[in-house]
Amino acid sequence: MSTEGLIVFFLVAVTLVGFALVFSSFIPPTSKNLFKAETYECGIETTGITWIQFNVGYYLFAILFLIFDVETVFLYPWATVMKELGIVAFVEILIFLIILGLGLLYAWKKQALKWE
Amino acid sequence: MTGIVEYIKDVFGALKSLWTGMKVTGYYFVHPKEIVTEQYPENRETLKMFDRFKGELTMPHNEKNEHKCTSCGICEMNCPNGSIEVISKFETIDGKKKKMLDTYIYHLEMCTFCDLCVKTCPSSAIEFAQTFEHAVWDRSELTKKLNKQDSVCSKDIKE
Amino acid sequence: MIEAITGIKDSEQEYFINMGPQHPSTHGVLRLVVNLEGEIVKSLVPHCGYIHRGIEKMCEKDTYQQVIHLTDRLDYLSAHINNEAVCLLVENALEVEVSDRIKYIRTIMAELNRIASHQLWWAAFGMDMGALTTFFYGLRDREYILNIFEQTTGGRLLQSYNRPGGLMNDIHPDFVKKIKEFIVHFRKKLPEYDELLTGNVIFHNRTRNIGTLTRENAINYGVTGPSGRASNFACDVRKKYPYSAYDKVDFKEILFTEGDSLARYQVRVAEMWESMKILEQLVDGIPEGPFMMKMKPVIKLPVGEYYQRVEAARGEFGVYVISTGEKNPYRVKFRSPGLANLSTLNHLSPNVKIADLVAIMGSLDLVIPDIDR
Amino acid sequence: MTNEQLKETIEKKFDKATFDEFKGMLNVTVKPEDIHQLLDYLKNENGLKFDFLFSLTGVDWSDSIGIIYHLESVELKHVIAVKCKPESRENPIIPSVTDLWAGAEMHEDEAYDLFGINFTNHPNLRRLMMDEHWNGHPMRKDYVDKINIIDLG
Amino acid sequence: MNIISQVTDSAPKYIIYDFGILTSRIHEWLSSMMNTTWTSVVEMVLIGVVFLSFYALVGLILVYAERKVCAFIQCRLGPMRVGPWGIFQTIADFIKLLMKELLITRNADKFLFNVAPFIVIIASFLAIGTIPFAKGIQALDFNVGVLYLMSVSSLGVLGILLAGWASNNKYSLIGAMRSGAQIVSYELSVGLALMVVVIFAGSMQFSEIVQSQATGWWIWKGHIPVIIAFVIFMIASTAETNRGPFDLAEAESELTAGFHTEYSGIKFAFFFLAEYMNMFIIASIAATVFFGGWMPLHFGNFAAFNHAMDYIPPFVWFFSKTMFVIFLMMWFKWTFPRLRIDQLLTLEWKYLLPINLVNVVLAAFIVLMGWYLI
Repeated sequence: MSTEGLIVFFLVAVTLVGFALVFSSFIPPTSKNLFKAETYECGIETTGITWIQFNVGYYLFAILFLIFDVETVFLYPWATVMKELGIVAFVEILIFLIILGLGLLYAWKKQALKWE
Repeated sequence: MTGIVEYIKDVFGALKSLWTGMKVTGYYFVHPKEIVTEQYPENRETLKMFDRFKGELTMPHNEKNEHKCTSCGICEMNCPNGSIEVISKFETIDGKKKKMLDTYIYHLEMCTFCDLCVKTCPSSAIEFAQTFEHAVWDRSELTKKLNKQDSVCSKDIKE
Repeated sequence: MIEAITGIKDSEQEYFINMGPQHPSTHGVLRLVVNLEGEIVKSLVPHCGYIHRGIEKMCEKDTYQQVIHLTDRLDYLSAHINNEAVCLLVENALEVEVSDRIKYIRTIMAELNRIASHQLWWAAFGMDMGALTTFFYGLRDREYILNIFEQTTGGRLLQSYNRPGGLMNDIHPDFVKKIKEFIVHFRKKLPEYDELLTGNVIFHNRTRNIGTLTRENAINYGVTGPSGRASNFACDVRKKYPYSAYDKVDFKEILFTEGDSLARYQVRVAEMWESMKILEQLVDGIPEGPFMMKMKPVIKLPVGEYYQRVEAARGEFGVYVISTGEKNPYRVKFRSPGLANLSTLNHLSPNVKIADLVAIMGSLDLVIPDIDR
Repeated sequence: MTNEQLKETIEKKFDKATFDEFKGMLNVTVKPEDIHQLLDYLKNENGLKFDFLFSLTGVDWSDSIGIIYHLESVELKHVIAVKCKPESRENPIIPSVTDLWAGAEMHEDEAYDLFGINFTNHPNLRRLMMDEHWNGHPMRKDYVDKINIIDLG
Repeated sequence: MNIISQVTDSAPKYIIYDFGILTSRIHEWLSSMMNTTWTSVVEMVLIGVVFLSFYALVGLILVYAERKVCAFIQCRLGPMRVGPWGIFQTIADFIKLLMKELLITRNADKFLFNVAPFIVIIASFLAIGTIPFAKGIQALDFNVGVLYLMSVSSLGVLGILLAGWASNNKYSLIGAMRSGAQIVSYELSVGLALMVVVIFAGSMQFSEIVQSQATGWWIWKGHIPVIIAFVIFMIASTAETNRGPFDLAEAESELTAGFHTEYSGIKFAFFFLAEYMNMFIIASIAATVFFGGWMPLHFGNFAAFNHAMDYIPPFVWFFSKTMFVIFLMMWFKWTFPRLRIDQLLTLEWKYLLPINLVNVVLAAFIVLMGWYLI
């Protein structure tokens, strides 16, 4: 049931949006105006181009995120079976988390967790 | 170690300050009596403006269709925006030529409600009414003639 | 890739963004051309004049009574205080001594106006920071003051209540009662302002050490009012050159040393308390007397130059008049606190984030008609 | 310092300046070539310390167009007005005081915009209120604009 | 009813209403009428229609609820005109938005600009399928339910990113970048906070997590670590849904409207709808995981009380818990100022993440020692 269900949900969502968009692009009244298609920037024409490279300041966070997100995925199977495995699982994961925590602490101390 | 203590203090202090704010908004959520909304078009009957509220300029007439304006033009002179135009005519009454008001034009769209006209009028012929619903479809509707048709000036009318 | 399309080197690309004239946080039609690097502001150029009405030029054609209604429209949130400045100037020039009743009522009105202005500022500042609820709380309490204004003067925002030589009307019989009611109400509500914003950890972090203005710079840029006093610049005209009834009341000049956005915020909140103290001292003892002194219908100032300073809600408001003895002033200059406060934005903005820029602008409390005139 | 003392102090250094007093305010009038020096002196001299420029006003005196600086000393609490009247009415040139008071920048922009006073050494002289391509300087007494201004007089 | 009487003898005592029986009845009835393929087709269409109408209904109700809640918090009445107490206001708004012209700015990336609303809606729609509304009413019951939900719900931010980028508007772009930073951070905290309950429940399947709370909700049974996890989950999930005080991607006082500045009409409505649906999903997950989902409230040995509670239908339990959490989120939004982008990251990386890691260890330790209530 689950996989087919996924497809059903996907299709229903697409139909919903698609139908509304089609409806909305035919039914409502439209008017042609050159300035309507202007980019909104507080009523002033934009200067320069929008899509330029600029420093968003969270590159390091993105890398850290990768590390910790993978770690979370690792932790989930452990979390599921934690109850059954008992002390062994606990000690093992403690070591794992301490290493990760040290990593975070290192990043913290190295000012990687600072927006620049 | 002190670092960790500080850290924990930070967290709890922050949570406490957030809770203080939430108490205020929570209080208002459960006290609907504090609601101050006035439902405007529905409360038209009960809505009363203060006596001195400056809504628009009017020229009171009595039942004999008389007003007090002598067409002296002081209000026009005092108006900073030129929103008053007094057009006068000359009539001969008892052999004497007398200045009479022909049309008193008031531009509501230009008025800034500074009250100078009313305060300087020597015969108290004009005053502010408490109306406030001035929205119209066309700007020209805001130019008003204040004296009524065939009204005459009488200095002794009582309000 | 962009280099290939535009021919501009990556390192030379500048990211300019227009904040305003149609922007929610400029509170009007100020336009800031901000040069950004990611989220961080590199430099900023303010462009004014979108609501320039040439009020100074208009004043040259008006009589002194007619000038009053134009001053309302400068800093519309301290309309009453602006009116008072022109009236004081004319009275000082003609050497007319107004009655104590006029002085008392003017002072009460000015302080009410200051509270109303600060309430609106608080409301809007909270909204700038993203706390939308503050806006309604601030306006709710401001309504009390506007009702007092409306009852006595007939206007809510723009009162034109002061006249050279006195006041337009006598106070309404309910005036004193209503002010007392307001004080009781607002003494209960003002602590809520603190609970909602002042103590809040998010608000605190958003404003502390943001846009720090030193005392030297505050003086150098001519920043006055609460923004100046947050930088420990004792610029309160009410204390320096007491006018109206300010010499008869006891109040503190709020001074902070930090000079950041938080200090500017705290000065204003503290000033609301002080203004309430002034109101309490004055409201019971309004003396009897005429509400309008005898003045000639056409006022002509003696030849000369006059300068009158008052403390408006945003800082020092000055009127400079050159008279040639005519019924119209030859030249009128309004020293608006807003323009001086705005000029610091250039100085405060580099290396802050966009969100901080909004916080700084909010804490400087700019009113655009005041800047543009 | 009283106005008398102020007058004496300034007179010692700037003998070309003219003085008059009205309603308790001392007015000093100087030529544009002295103005920057005088203001520098007023701001930085120990006994004067006029560090707060609270108003910078452009004025059209019909024979000339100039600037009035209103200064106050925060510490010593005295005020003074300094006037500067350039000779040329058409193209008045006055040195900028932005190096002394950073806050003067926008006020000078405004004076340039509305009166057409050119400030030398100004970092970014531009029209503050009017459109960038505006013709003329509206606050001048001889400025006529038939299109945009409703004439009330 | 037949359903109830059947359940009482076979299933454990506390479950009175089992909708699994209802669904299996429908299944039997359908398969008696047609062959297997058609049965499943009809079932899927049924599921689609039911969830679609549910989705729309919840959206309408939540928008109305938000407007009323914020109005009451702000000493206002809120919408009062359309219908009694303005209950049809959102329907009127929806019709208005549907009848609005769709604008596309001249320089926009037209394909991505149109794709963005699809993505946000798909993400929220996929997530809604996993929510257990009552026993037997759950469209997608994966054994890795928690993981699935996290992965799907983080798709939505992709839509926001695309919307901001494709608009070719500087404000939108900054908004999109901010939302990128946000998703990068808060994904972790949501995952780790849910992990605490997974440790206690020993399963990632939502139906089993609910079953494990038959004797008591995890927020009581798991005490300290679960309470900490709940607080963190509330903070992080509010951030995930881009709601105030974390609405940096919109930030109307800074970026005018952020990522949806250029969207009009129904496309804007979809972003709006998705925001509310995400709020509903997050709230129902919180209700399911921390407050026992559709499980009624039980107190230790008060048999009579517990039995009375059992008679309240699971729908009521589920929706009242969800509404409570939604109210909490609204309460946050209308009280706090917005955070700044660097504070947002500081909060996550210097506060939530370390606390969360410690909390996971604490939870594991408590499970190990058996110090939780069973």
